[in-house]
Amino acid sequence: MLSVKNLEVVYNDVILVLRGVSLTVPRGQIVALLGANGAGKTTLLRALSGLLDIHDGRITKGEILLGDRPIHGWDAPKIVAAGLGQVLEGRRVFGEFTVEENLRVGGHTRRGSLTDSIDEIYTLFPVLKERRKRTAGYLSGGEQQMLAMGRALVAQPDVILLDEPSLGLAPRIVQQIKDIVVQINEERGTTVLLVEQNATMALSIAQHGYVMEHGKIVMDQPAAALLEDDDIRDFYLGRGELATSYRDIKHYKRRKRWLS
Amino acid sequence: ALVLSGCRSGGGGSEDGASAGITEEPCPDAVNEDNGCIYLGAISDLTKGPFAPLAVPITDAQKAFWQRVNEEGGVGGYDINIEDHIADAEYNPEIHNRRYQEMRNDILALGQTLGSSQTLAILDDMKNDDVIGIPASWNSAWSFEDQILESGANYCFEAMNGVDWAVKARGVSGKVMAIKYPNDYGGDAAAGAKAAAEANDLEFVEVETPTGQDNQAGAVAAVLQQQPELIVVTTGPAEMATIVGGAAAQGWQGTVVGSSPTWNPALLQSAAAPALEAMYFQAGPWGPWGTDTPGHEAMRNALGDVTPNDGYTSGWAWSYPLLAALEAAAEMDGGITRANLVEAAQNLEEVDYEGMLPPESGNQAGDPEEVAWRESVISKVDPDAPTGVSIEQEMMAGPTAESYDFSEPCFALR
Amino acid sequence: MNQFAQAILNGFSQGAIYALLALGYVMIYKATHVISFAQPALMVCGGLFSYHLTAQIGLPFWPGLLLAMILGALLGMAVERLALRPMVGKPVFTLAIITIGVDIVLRIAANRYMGANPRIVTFPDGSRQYEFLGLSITHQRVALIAVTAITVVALVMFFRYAKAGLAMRATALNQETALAQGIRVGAIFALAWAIAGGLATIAGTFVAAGSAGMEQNTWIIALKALPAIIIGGLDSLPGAVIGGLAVGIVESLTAVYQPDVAPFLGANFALVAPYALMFLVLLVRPYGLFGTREVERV
Amino acid sequence: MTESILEVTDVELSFAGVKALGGVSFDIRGHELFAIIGPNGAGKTSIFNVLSGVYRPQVGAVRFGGESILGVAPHRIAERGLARTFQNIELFENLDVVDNLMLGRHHHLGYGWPSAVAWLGKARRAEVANRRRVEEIIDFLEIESYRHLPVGMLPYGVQKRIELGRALAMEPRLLLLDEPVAGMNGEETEDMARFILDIRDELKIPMILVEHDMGLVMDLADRVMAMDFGVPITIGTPHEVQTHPDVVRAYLGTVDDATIADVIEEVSTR
Amino acid sequence: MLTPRRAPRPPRGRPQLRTSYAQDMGLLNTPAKRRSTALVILAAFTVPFLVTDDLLLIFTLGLIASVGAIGLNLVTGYAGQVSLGHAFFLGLGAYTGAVLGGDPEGSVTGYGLPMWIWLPAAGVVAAIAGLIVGPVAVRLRGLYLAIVTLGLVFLGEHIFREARTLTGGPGVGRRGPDLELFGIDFAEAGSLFGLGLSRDQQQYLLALVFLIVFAILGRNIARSGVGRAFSAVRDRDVAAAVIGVNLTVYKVMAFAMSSFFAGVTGALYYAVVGVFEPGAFGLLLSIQYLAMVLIGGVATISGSIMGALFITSLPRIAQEIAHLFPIISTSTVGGGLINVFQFEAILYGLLIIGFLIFEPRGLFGIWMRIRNYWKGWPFSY
Ligand SMILES: Nc1ncnc2c1ncn2[C@@H]1O[C@H](COP(=O)(O)OP(=O)(O)OP(=O)(O)O)[C@@H](O)[C@H]1O
Ligand SMILES: Nc1ncnc2c1ncn2[C@@H]1O[C@H](COP(=O)(O)OP(=O)(O)OP(=O)(O)O)[C@@H](O)[C@H]1O
Ligand SMILES: [Mg+2]
Ligand SMILES: [Mg+2]
Repeated sequence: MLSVKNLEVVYNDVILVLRGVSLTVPRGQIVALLGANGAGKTTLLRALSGLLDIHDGRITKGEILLGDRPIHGWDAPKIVAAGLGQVLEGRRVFGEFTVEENLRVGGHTRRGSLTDSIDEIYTLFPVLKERRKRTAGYLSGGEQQMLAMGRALVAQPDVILLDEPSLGLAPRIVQQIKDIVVQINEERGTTVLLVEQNATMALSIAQHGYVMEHGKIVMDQPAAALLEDDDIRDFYLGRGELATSYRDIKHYKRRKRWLS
Repeated sequence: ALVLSGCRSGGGGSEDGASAGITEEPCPDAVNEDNGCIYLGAISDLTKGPFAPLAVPITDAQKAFWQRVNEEGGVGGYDINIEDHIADAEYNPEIHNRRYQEMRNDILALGQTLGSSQTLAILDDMKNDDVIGIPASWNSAWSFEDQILESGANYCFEAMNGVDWAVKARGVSGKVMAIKYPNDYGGDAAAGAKAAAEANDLEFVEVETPTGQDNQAGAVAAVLQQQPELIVVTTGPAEMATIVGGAAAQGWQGTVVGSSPTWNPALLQSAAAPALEAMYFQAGPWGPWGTDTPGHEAMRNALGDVTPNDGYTSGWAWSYPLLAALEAAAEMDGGITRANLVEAAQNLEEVDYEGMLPPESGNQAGDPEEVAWRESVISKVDPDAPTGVSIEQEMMAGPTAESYDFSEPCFALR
Repeated sequence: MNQFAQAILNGFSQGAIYALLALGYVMIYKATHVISFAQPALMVCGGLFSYHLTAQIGLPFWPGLLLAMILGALLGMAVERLALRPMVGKPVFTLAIITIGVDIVLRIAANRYMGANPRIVTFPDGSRQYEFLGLSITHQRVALIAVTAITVVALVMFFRYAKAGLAMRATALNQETALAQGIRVGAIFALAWAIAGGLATIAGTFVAAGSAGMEQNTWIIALKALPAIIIGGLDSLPGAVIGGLAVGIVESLTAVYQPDVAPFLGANFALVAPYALMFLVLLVRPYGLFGTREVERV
Repeated sequence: MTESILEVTDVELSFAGVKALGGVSFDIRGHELFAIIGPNGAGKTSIFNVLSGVYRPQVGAVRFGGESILGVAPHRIAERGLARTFQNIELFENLDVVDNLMLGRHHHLGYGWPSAVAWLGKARRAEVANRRRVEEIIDFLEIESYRHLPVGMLPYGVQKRIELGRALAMEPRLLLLDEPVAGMNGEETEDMARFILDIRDELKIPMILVEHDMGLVMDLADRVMAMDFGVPITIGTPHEVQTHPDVVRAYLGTVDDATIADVIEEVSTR
Repeated sequence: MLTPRRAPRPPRGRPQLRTSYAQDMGLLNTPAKRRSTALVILAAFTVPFLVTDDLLLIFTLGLIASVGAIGLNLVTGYAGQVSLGHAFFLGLGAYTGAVLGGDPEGSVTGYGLPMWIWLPAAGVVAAIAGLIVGPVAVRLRGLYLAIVTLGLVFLGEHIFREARTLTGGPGVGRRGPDLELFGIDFAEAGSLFGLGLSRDQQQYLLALVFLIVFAILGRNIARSGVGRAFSAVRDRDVAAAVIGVNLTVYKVMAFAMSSFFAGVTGALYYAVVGVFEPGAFGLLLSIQYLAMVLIGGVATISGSIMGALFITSLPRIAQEIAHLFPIISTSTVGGGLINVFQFEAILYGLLIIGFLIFEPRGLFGIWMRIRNYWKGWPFSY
């Protein structure tokens, strides 16, 4: 459905951030993308959704296929219209809009009435319904994150890119987000590319997982296999059985790197 | 080019005042290949400033004037070039100064320096450099500046003549109102109007109005409130039309006397046209474009196929005294030099204006009280005339102007 | 009393021109958060389009105005495409300075066209007077007020019922997020500039139909809309209208009464009265009467 | 135990009719690490905003170091020794790391604009002395290599660390941390946990921690306050709070939830 | 508090490494910066002996304007308070200077005081006005502030127009103060250190020294706690307050400092120009200074200087370029599609547009690129 081949991305003409990334998100699947801060996950998503321009970034090599259409070089609105939606990193709600206006903007590419899809979002996140007339910028951090997620769902995209959707959410809501992702994937057949620091959550619903380091894919395995991987446990899942309390971690650890 | 033209050592070598601005080489594109060349400067307002609409025709007329002089053989073995040193100062004293600095070593005299504070900004340098200049205004203060070679009656006398004429010809016997820009032009004319009103025993009020047709509500209200019988306006055309049109629309009737800068023939297309045709007159230093004198005729021929505008007339007429001074200097010991030109200019007793003005109006040699020219013409709106106005009253000086004690400018510039 | 009412009426009709101009500024601000200093040039060019189409080509006034509006809109779009589009995402003040460059270029070109003579658009039967309750107003002013009212209603409807309204505001708030929602930011910018160009054309046409026409210095009128949009609130359409009318009325009242009532303020205080009003409004409401308050929380 | 550094009594806060806090009371004892948990929108950040003077509560009292800070301007509260980090990173993106931390020392600089303009002895000495303190913090947080980079360009995890550093540079008497490990992976979370522990144990600075990472909270906190709809549900030890049925229902989720079960298991085995 | 560490000692032969914090915070903290600054200053001192007086006048004015641009950069670039009111403060300084230092005999008020009084006084008067305006800035943001400060310009123009005994009024104007310091009359040709100098050479040198002094002051403000606090207020004001920066104090301080710079600039600039009138202090002047800051580079001192020099010489640059197009330059006023002056004016606009489009980071950005390129020289890679 969505495939990336040997992608290279450069910021400001000098900073090479993606160094030949290839990955595939098969139709109707959930694929998780893991990686430390600064690995280039967000950059990859920007490349997919055509938002590099605005950050002075450029694709210098490689290609991106949506279905069989090459979409690198398209501008963002065209990509969105082609059915690819995105939840941007870091709760980018329109602060001066009300909650409801935010949701309506989310449905910009949809024809016809949005009432039904917006009601659907309200059922998923009842808090948003309570706050529908409130100014989005004054919502709490978590509420804004829910709004960002809801806004992306209004458009009912075929493929959705989620950049850390669980950031700053209460455990119960994280659980709920997880359920929602599974639900849209199963009911609508939406294809999902999920970037998460909460690797436990991501891998528990994904079929496949990629790990990124320094702008390269360093691991590419079925999610179940990744969950078993010791390195992954160490670095992404936090203290596995081996680890004890944070209080005991007093030694200086050197970060292990796969490649580079 | 910036670096090259600005190189200190390479700078032309003509830094001593005596020979600056005059060469034995022919002018570029010379009419008379055998003549040397005299370079004149013109610092004007050609693009962004408020006087650009007038300054462009003024400057064009001056180009045509000197071209004609060249075609008739030049002056004292020299052609005159003004083309190469025309500068746009945007009606800004600072830029005016900069532009003067750029040309001060390369010109003999200034064929035009537009604006009062602008000219003041360079006047000391002009004095030091022995450079004389033609002003592009009729300020009463110019009579008191040796460096400046003015023509025609100034705004102050013009306004006096306007009031005197209105009293006589239009039977004005009520209140006189001067509506003026808050600057030297407005101040000069208002002083004249006031003197004339007093001399005629009429009540006088003064209203200051800013530029911009959108800012005339106050002036209109003042007219309606005070109901003057005569208005002496010194604004631009847009403001004058807005005031007269606005006041007339609300029932005011009377006489309006303007001056050359208040008029533009296009106003006859405006909504204010009927009011203007009925009430507007204009005092001027000489007849408008269409007047029948040899000078006007020569100007029309020289300019050829342009849209008539009295900016041309002014630019043309203003240039005569400089020509006269050049001719006089050519006769002097040492021929044409800056110093001789200054001396010639200060001792001019007559200037041949080819009928646009009487020769004696060019007298510079003496006290302003004695020699300043006090006569104006009055024109009326005439849709058939090329610039929309034609002469109503030939050159004359009213009793006020005749007897005015001109021992200092009506409106001091410094 | 009559003088007072007449002053208000005069101010109101002059204010209609400011309101049209203010709407143009607000349109561009709504979509880009930029104050366009090119608005004066658009007004001048718009007025000249009308002049050329009516006086030179011979179209009647209304079709001429309509066609001129289209040209004005195209000019606005061209400016946006050539000078502003390459700057998407750059700081708004840089864009504002670019609009100043645009203004210089367009105005010089317009000056070249105008030359020394004011260009006057003839409004059919424009100086016919209507009298009521002892007040008088010209036919042309009535038409101006009517056109302004129709324009305002049309714009408000557009913003209420078209998606573009919300999309436009979204674009101004955050271009990246707007793009991610599938909003064609470029098209939104073009639309905003087109509307601004059209509005400026109406204003310019009525200015050019005034008693003094359009001349090289007339552009300054467009700056009067700046205090108007601050009074109304930078991003509010009703605000622009109310601000524009308020400026017109305050100006007119000051011009008539200040010389007698408060002569110590100096001659022509009316010139700065709009700004004085602006200061007063901002003391009470830092975002103007209807402006959107900037949201800020940590 | 001596007088507590912070006492919050019956604080109520509403915005145009919306109640964000509906009567919150708690205090900080000694140099404890006090955690606040609760669902999104419960009012945790609002408490921080009240404490740091950004919001002024309509009802209630807040005493910091024995003095009321209601109505006191934020910068004055900061001078009295209250420092915080923010939920959405609030660093000065265009400045480099050193300048960000130096800003944390703003009220320790002790010279005014005249010395700044002249840059004579006093300003120079103060800058050097404060720079020394900043370098200590840079060492402590292991961010040496970023010293002269504009913080806007740095990875998220590093920015969070710098924000902590800026708060530390203020030499606070009380430190408020709003979701310090959100968006971090396991390893980065560990690093942060270590810093937090060091701050408490070595620097002895009391802290209030807001965090949704239950593992971290339960592990580090001395006491926990759980809240919902702007009111505290319970205050107690991590274990007490975690097993409180209301907390589980409102916040953690149903008990059959795998992760939560994990957490509970993990904590109870300890 | 934290375990103290000693500053690391640098290995020998590595000049890039600083051995003390004082060095790291120095005015010119790398040898490359020291070297290039010394070169630039040296070059600046030789300029008057190389170029003609008319160009020199442009540079002189550019150097003086730089100080005003630095001032605007303090409030707008560093502290983020966009001010379109700079023209007002420049005007205030110009008239304070002219009134205090002006000719007591003239038709407008003048007290004939010496330069060492009128120049600082011009700054102080403008700064006091800044102190009064500052508190308004505390309430307003972004474009609202910009337009309100623009209102200040209109108000200022009105006052300058009306105060005719001080300003001469529109269209007439008045003369600036006499330029005489330490017995040197900068308004006349004279000799300095035994060198015969023309008036323009002397004024250039005066302006250069003036700029160097104020550039150092500006730099000091920028690198001290005050400058950091300005940036904090600009980037995130709530966060700034929460870490202990008093927003009101610093916003007001930014306005006052910026106005001081504007005040001295106004006084000196118009003393060199000679005659000036109220119309000079309009919107256009404010915009020009804003353009200097933006084109030079926001929040850099050297950028302000480059921007000011660029904008003051831009008309001349446009003029020179225009003359490269022979078809247009043959017709000066009438005739043709467009005359050379209109072409110049259009070029002026186009240069501003083009410049910002191609290098939005301004001249400073270009300078950084060049410097980065040469940094590695001869091993450029
Ligand atoms: N606009 C930009 N200009 C220059 N460099 C950038 C830009 N955006 C990101 N980078 C750099 O690119 C690298 C990858 O950044 P990216 O945001 O893609 O990482 P990430 O994997 O999403 O990290 P995180 O988990 O923190 O979100 C980082 O080193 C970052 O500093
Ligand atoms: N300035 C404000 N104006 C209006 N409402 C506000 C404001 N600040 C907070 N609120 C409201 O108060 C409530 C509590 O918000 P707060 O940010 O304190 O939640 P929180 O507990 O920190 O949540 P989260 O875990 O999601 O960050 C929310 O419903 C929010 O919308
Ligand atoms: Mg990311
Ligand atoms: Mg929160």
